[in-house]
Amino acid sequence: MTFDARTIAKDFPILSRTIRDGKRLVYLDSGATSQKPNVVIDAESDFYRLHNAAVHRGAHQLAEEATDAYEGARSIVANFLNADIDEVVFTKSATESLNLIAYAMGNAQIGNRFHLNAGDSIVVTEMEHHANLIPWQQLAARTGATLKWFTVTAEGRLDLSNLDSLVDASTKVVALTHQSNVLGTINPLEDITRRAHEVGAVVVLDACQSVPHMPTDVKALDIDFLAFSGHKAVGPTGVGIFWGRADLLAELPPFLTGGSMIENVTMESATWAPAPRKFEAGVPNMAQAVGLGAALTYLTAMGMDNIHQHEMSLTKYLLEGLSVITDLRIIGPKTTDLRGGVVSFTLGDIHPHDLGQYLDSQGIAVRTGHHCAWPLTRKLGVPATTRASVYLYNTTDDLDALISGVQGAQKYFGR
Amino acid sequence: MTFDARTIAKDFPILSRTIRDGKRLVYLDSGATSQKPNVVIDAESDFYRLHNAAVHRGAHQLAEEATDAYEGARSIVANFLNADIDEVVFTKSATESLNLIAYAMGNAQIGNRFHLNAGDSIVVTEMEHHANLIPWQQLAARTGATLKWFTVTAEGRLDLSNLDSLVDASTKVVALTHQSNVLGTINPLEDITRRAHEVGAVVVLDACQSVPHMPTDVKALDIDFLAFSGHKAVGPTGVGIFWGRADLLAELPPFLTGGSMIENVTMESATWAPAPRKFEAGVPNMAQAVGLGAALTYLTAMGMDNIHQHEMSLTKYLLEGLSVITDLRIIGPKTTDLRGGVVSFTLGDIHPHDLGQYLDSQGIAVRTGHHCAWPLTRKLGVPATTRASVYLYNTTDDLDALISGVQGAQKYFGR
Amino acid sequence: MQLDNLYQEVILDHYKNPQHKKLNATYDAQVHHINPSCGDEITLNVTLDGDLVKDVSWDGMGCSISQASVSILTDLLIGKNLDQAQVVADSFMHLMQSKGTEKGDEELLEDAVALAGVSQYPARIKCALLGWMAFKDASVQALAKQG
Amino acid sequence: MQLDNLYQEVILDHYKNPQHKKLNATYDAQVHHINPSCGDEITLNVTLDGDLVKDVSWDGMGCSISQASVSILTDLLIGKNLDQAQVVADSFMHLMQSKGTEKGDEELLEDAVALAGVSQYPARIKCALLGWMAFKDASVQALAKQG
Ligand SMILES: Cc1ncc(COP(=O)(O)O)c(C=O)c1O
Ligand SMILES: Cc1ncc(COP(=O)(O)O)c(C=O)c1O
Repeated sequence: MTFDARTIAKDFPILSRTIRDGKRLVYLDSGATSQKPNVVIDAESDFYRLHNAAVHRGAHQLAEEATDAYEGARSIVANFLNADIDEVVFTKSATESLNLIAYAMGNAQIGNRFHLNAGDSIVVTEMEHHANLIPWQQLAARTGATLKWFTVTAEGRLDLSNLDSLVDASTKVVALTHQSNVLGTINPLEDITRRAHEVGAVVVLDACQSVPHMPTDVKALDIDFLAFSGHKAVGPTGVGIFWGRADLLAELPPFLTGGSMIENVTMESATWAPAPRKFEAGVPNMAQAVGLGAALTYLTAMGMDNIHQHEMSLTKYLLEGLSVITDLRIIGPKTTDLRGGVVSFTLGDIHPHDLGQYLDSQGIAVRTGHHCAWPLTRKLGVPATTRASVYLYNTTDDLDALISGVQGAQKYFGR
Repeated sequence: MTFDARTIAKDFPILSRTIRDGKRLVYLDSGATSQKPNVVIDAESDFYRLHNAAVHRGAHQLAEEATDAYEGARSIVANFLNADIDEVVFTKSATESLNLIAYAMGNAQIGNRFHLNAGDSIVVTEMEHHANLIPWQQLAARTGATLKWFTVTAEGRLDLSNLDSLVDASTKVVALTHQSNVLGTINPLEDITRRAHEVGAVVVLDACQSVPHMPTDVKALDIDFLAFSGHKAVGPTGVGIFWGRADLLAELPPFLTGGSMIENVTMESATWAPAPRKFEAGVPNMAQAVGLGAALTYLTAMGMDNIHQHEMSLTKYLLEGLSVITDLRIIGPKTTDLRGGVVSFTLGDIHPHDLGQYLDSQGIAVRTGHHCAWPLTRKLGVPATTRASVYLYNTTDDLDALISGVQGAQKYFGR
Repeated sequence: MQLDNLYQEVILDHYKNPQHKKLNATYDAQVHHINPSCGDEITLNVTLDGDLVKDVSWDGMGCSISQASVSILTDLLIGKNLDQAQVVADSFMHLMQSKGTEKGDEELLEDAVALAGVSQYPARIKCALLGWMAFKDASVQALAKQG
Repeated sequence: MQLDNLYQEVILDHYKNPQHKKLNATYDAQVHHINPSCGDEITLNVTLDGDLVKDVSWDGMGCSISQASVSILTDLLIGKNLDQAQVVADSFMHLMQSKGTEKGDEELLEDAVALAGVSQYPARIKCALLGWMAFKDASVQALAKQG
């Protein structure tokens, strides 16, 4: 099969709707959330129409079918990540996944390898999304551990020059993003995972912006935990993934407690089921898990390598197209070297909010602001940027629209 | 409009499918999860097909529409509960809602009214679902507070005789279910809320089994917090509600942290947006919230009073029908006085699991086991029961099928 | 085009030539407000003379709507007493919530009626209100200081 | 009807007349296992003589499948040595996972082939395995005690 974004776009019903007085929708905000193909929408609906029942809890046929569908989705996710099936936990979002690991570590008692106290440190980076920063701030505050971070260079790369001093014997966890949702920067992980494991720390990867866009192999990455959101990977809203190495999940205390995650319960106390059940309290987001399964199956059919290549060529096209616009400044790497299809920029004195509004009037959807990475945008001296982000359904037509939209905005606000 | 369950059942596509070699589906497991009407399934699909975008985050038209849909759903929920709009928090489930309040209290610092320590107590009941028991066990363990509970009488009622001694000056929170998911018992709240407020405690109501089945007015109930799950109220999976009184939500620390719930963020620390945003970190379960809005709109159109009356008459019919079966023992109140449409029973020596399996072979879906209320079933000496639960789409035909199914099982296993 | 309702000439003028955008060294109250969703920030100083708004000065960064709105505010409110200022602020708030159905009282709101178009863009209303919220906060603080 | 595959006569017989369902007062190892999803519980005692399974006794409550399965287990495994018991247990496990495609080796599994139908009911497999898991656990413990 040859990869054709124009054909692919037809699978996504929203892409044929119009915006503001009949303009074609040019959707360049997949970094915030992706659109959904019919197969995903139908997978959710079909679950409700045909198989809906509480999983793991009933002896009746619907419950069996629902359980099959739900566990089938888990095995799709496991295959997609090259993980073992029992290592895959369904959450509501990457945000929950990251809170899960931070809170679960906070629940670890003395003697548990995840237990933290005053002498310990947690290492993050200056380019984290709030979802991979604040949970660690809070964990540090609760346990007395120290929060440290890698800084970001003016080019938008991690400064790893102090890797060996920053990640030291006190480090219990290194949590970082695989790809920055502001800069597009892809972080090289090898040195970091090597150093982290050398000192006995675990590596938590925020893969929100990478899993949807490139092949992911958790074993090859040599990481310990990973989080991503379904809604950014052509999947439904309301579902995310928390993955962890089996031996670590066995030792990690639970986070949410309640039904279905227990082994035994008395009025006084409870014991836990093995992973992944230990981490899935309550009737789960079954239809959304099934929808995510359909999403990853769809992405696999399109080919994650193809998707990545397609996005790389779009990114190159966009970087080149934007580079000729006066007063336009790319925030982040200027080449496609170790970067993904998220492109942030500023445009002279035109505030991103105004630029975004003008683009919207042309049917072009981008995101403006600090992109939930406020410490980063502040550090770079650009409290707000305009961000275009591409996905498998985008074409150079979309980018041409953006480029001329930006030029149109310069005229419009230059009057 | 007259209330006609047969007509209503046509709105639920799954109810016209067949089970095990062409048997009509008799769904009597709504206590575990309810089925979904077309309007709910379509509301979710339409969101994806037409309006999907990250809420609160974009200046473009889709983001505006998504925000309108999401906030519109919030106002539907608020109206449904007679709550103020900013008091309604979307979670993934009741389980998350109950963990939210327990963890948030655990996050409260000294000086905050929710702060707990060794001298304090938490009061629950022996009839709680694990979701409203284990989070409090864990909070007690984390803070040193003492967990206490109301016991349950042989008739399946709360023993409130020691109300004034159990709920005393040390009590910080009283958490209990509105309706037992095992017994059907509806707990009278007036004395409990009065006493709790007298001693300065807050009342957390697990309304999973009541909100879907009867009119709910949080102001009239005089409670402080409430939790329920969308999936039990003809809504989508993956969405729940946490409601709290505005003044209390203002003081309650956040639970999940990340994007969109902040006021300001630096590398070192963060401050919080006002409620409900403070409690909704990350891109929310937008399509599911919209689906829940459609569900509550549907229930409102059917009439919560009608639904309640319909279920009461079904329950009466069922209790009477079951009462003539030899060896059948109802676990819970034997009349419709202060009880809902959840009916648990045992059947001589036939184990619930076997009975459930036989009923399944007849197309009848019930639940068997401890129903995630293990301390209760143990206390009552019935480690497992068979549970039938009714909803607006059930008819006396369904109950006739159950009753003759139970008799059939007696024959089958009596051979 | 509909966008012109939002970006009226007056607004772009104020954006390019913001009024009183230089913090006065002396003031009765200083506040710092933030728009958490887009990162816009404003620092605003208020000086009262009894119940007279003697001076408002500010600094900050933000979109044309937020910057123009505070610039217009300074022109409008300096020299009014607090009661009058409240009437103006209420009227402006009302206009912002009108979802495009109102044009605004030009007598009262003067240049601020140019912001009427904002009410059709829900995501932008908080931009337009940033300075007004800051003024409200600062004037309450300044008044409290008088005792 | 399909249900008859699940509830074969042999199973109901064992349910009504469970074998060795009375905990022997002496044992090398005692374990208590639970099925957390339905609340079934079993206590199981194992006595070894070298590597010979000398005695297995149990008590517990549960559905006909779980009770019959452990009852059948006692008949099957008492008197076998641990290696043989392992072969039987592996074969039984394999049968349970066969999704209805296999009938089971009657030579080896004897009455336990009556449980073949369970493999078509995924929710019931853990019922059938409860006693077998308990036996595995207990025999490992008993063996460890021999040093
Ligand atoms: C009384 C009660 N509380 C809490 C829950 C937990 O709800 P969920 O599993 O949807 O989070 C349930 C249902 O499972 C319930 O019946
Ligand atoms: C890098 C990164 N991390 C975390 C998140 C949080 O994901 P969600 O809001 O879906 O939980 C996002 C997206 O918002 C992101 O881009």
